[in-house]
Amino acid sequence: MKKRGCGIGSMWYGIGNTGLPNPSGAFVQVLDDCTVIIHTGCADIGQGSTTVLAQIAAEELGVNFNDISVICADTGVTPDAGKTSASRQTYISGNAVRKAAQSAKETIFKKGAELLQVPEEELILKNYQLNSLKNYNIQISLKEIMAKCREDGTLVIGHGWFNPQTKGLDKRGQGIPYATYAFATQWVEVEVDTETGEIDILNVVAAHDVGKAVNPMAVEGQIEGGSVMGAGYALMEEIILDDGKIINSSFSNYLIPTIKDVPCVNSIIVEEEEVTGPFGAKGVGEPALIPTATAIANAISNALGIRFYELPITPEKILNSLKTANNTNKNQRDF
Amino acid sequence: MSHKVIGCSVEQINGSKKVTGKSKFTDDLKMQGMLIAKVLRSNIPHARIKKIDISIAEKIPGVIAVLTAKDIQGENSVGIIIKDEPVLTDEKIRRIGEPIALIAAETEEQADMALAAIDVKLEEIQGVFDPEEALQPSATLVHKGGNLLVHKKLRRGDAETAFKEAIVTAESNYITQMVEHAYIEPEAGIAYCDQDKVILLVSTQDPHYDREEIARVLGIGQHKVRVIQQPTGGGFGGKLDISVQCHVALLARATGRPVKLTYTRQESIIASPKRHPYKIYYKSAAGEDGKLLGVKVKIICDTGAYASYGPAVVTRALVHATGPYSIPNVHVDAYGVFTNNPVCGAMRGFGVPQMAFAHESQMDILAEKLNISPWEIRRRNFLTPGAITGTGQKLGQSVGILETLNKVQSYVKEQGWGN
Amino acid sequence: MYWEKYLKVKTLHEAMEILKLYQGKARLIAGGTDLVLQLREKKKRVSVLVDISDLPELQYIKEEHGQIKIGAMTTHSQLAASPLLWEKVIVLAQAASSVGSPQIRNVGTVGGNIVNAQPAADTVVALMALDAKVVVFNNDGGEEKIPFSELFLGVGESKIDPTSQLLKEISFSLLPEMRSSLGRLARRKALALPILNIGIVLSVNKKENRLHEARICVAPVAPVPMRMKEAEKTLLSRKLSDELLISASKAAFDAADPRNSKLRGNTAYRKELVRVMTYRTLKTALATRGGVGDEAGSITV
Amino acid sequence: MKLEVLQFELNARKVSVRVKPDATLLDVLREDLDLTGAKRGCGEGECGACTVLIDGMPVDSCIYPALKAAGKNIETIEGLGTEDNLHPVQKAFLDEGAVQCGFCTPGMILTTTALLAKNQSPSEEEVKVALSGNLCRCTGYTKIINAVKVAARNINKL
Repeated sequence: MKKRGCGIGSMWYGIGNTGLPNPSGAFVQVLDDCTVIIHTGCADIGQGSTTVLAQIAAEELGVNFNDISVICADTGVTPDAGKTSASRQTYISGNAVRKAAQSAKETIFKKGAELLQVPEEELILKNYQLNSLKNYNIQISLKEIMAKCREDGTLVIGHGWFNPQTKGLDKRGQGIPYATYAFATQWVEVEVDTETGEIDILNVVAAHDVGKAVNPMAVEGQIEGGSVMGAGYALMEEIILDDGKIINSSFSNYLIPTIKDVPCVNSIIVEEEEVTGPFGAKGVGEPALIPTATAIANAISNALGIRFYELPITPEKILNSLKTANNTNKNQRDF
Repeated sequence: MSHKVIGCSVEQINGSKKVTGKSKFTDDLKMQGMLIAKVLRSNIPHARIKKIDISIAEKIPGVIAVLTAKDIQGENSVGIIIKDEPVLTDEKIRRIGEPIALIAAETEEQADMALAAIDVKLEEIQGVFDPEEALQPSATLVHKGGNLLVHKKLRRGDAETAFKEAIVTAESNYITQMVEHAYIEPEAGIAYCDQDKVILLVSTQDPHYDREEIARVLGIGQHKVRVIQQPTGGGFGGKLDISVQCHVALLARATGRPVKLTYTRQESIIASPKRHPYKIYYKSAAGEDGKLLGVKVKIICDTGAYASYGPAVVTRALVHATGPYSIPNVHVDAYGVFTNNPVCGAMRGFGVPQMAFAHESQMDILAEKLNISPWEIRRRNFLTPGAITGTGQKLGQSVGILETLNKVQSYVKEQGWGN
Repeated sequence: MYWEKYLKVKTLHEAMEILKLYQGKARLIAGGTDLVLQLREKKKRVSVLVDISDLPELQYIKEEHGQIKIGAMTTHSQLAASPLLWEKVIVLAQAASSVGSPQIRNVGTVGGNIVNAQPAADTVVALMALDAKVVVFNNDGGEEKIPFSELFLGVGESKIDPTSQLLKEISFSLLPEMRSSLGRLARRKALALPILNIGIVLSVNKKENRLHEARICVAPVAPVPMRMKEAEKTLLSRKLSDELLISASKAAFDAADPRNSKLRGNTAYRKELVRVMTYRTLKTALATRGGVGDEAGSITV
Repeated sequence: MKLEVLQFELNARKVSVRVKPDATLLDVLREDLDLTGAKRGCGEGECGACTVLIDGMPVDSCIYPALKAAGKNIETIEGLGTEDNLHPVQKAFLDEGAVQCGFCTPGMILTTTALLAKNQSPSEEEVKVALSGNLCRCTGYTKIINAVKVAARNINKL
């Protein structure tokens, strides 16, 4: 017989290291032709941080995304940006890049103010143009400013770094471990075959509060990939040990989900902007995985009326639990 | 505020290189005169090394270098938080996969032959494989300082009283398994020397950390080490620890030639850190209104043979034990324990997925006892802007947990899914 | 060095001559999807590989006088795409579609799968239930026919010696009113070895609502794929009914003796699966059509 | 050890290369021909990162003896499109965000082109069956399925 059930999992996740400093640095150079180079130590491992950091710099400088080039993760030329871990790169390195861009902008504004004879605070930089907020006719192109800078020997180079505001935990675990938190709720529907113990995931809905999605497609990619890794965690993945020896040390017996094992994931992006984040952003890499396994476990319990306390929930465990539950029911009837 | 490019789904920078196969991952690179490296690893979990004889291996044609611990000029240790893991061991083996010797040879076949020719004499020691057993006073010691890596506490309010006042309680034990990251690109690195500098091309999640460790192990300044991350085929936390970095750097310095080390899939699974398996003892107390009054939690994390990210994983588990809920009384103990199992380190979520399994199961159990829906019990307890967390932190305004639940519920309803 | 020479031959004759010449040091290779790994892991040793996979005379699926004949070098993809098999021998088409991945199916052959003799090989389980025979050429020029029931000796061990013999053809008879199906369970939905494989072939007598013939093959519950003789006998003993299927499944359960495995599950669980899957596969088989002389009309169970 | 001459057609060009008799096709592509688009993810035909097309069919080149490929027609990712002129499948993977780390991507894309050559508008189930031999750990497959559908539509428009 096949039984269906639904389950929810909610989670919170602190962005960055726990109550420890974890700074990130960046350099931003604006070149004579108004293109931009970012130097960041941030290692992109596929999640798309390079793209996101370029977006942040482009937005801050008001230049086209395609005019940005990113040099990353080379200790010979890039500043330390800490680890690509703890879902911290958008929030922490994003802030560092934004600050570096702001610092480059200061030089531009200073030069612009000098050339236009207006105070810096009166200027805005938009579409490669510096304008006075008070009188829109007072303007100068970024290109001209760059040329003037070149003439008098000024380089437009900014640096920035960011370290989230935290407070280490005391002996009772009290403190401010993280500057900000990501949140999520996922819902999963499963179908369980009560005779073979097989579990089918039918639907997944995953809503994540990421602060601000700098790149929604990349955020969805994280949510989808994380959910599937979470599904593997719930149902099939397990390093099996025999006195410290891994007995499934190949891809033929350590099984991760294939395309046939999971449904398409429905992701929902929630944006509760974080004031300390770059343009309101927090993070999503790890949160994407955290609630999935528990939502699946809750869905299985909902389907069968039996709770599972051990991961992964394999077909064998399902059948054993059903058998135990049946025996218990029989005993109850006997009395 | 309207943005020009923030909030836009621009295509991935370098994406066109990836779809055309032009992206050069580390193993795709070749250099003039490059040697192939292999690592001799232990295949028993706990032993004392009596003798390592490399004399035959060294003589195999094509073998350019065979290195053991005594060839390390700097410090023979690495570790993200605690420097407790030898780069090459010559004293004690604490896990299967422990590196003992390095080979650099002209070809892979020659390197394999040299591996087989190294003679290691061992004295086996009884291993300990269960973290709770490892905490017993009679347990074999994995490290001199004892098997307890770390014990962290979280105390807020008075959990005992909360349980006395509770209308419903739930008490359960949860077990989670050890998990592999399974990035599709196995670990790989190339090192070469450029005058007095060592340069690394490597698949990594943090080149700056790699630089620090390589410099310490080689006994040179950090300014003499340059680490360049190559396109990296996934990491998920598994490429935070040192894998090939120090090994290829040592061999490049010893041979003066470029050296490449790429793990096989088996080696990757055997040698790389894993997700910590947990045992969680979880008690929750709620009032008639369905509001959580307190939780009492004990967490035991098996960190395996070395600390790696263990202390951080334990602390994260501690802080996140409550889940995204306002709970006035919190009492959590989290232990990280050494065993002779594979090393556990960082993996996507840092100990929080394990805790979520426990706290979210608890919420459903309480909901059932209180006869309210799983949606409702969460709604009644969620953290809100300005709420105080278990660590006493006052949250800011960006707390979207309720919104995520509401959005999910309406989506499910719109689709007509579920029961 | 995993092997020293790799020879692709143009004719069957050439292949046999090479085997003769090397006297046990050469062996045949088909798709090589298993063999290459076994040689690399040094589970098998050989100096010369003789590749026969591209010989057109070993690639065919045809029906002749109520018999299906399959060339040994037919790939799993070719079997899985055969309209003839889907029409008449569903169990084999299903089995071929279940092997490994598309990449493996495009290269791996039915003959290779047989010689390699892995206990849960999908097509082998189906062919056992089809009571197939193989035609084998010996390097002395002789030819022999071996029934599947005698073919397997142990895990990875078949009667066919690829250093001196060439598996040419697999054949089996179509039964009147043939019904067949493959039951398969694995730890994930693709790219996974089965925890349990059941091949079922039935011949029904609609008029009397009973079975003329019943064959059930189950793997891996023993070192070689196992025919469930008691269960088959049970099925023939009475008119078809749900109770009969249940009794037969129980008989298969009793006969199965899988070992405890940390990867495939413990004995009790795997035995239980034999019961459930035998019953289910019987049901799905009865709902199919196939074989020869199949007429409209349903079987009531 | 004696090297053997291997001849085949590679990305529409005749190629002749001297190979070790026990080399795999993946070894030859990566080591001898410097085509590194096919990746070694597991070395045992389990992950599909080494997928190339042989006579139009996806094959795991890591367990395919090189000399077996004699006389055959091999296509690798390098033969598909260039960065300036992407093949519709490559473009769809990029546009739809179906690429994260990119390590499985060449294999995924080749398997997809083989599918679309046979089946111009595959159902979701057919896409899943076709790609079931290519593991991806980053994307969760959702965007890959979208990309295949988009590529199919775009190819049909050509």
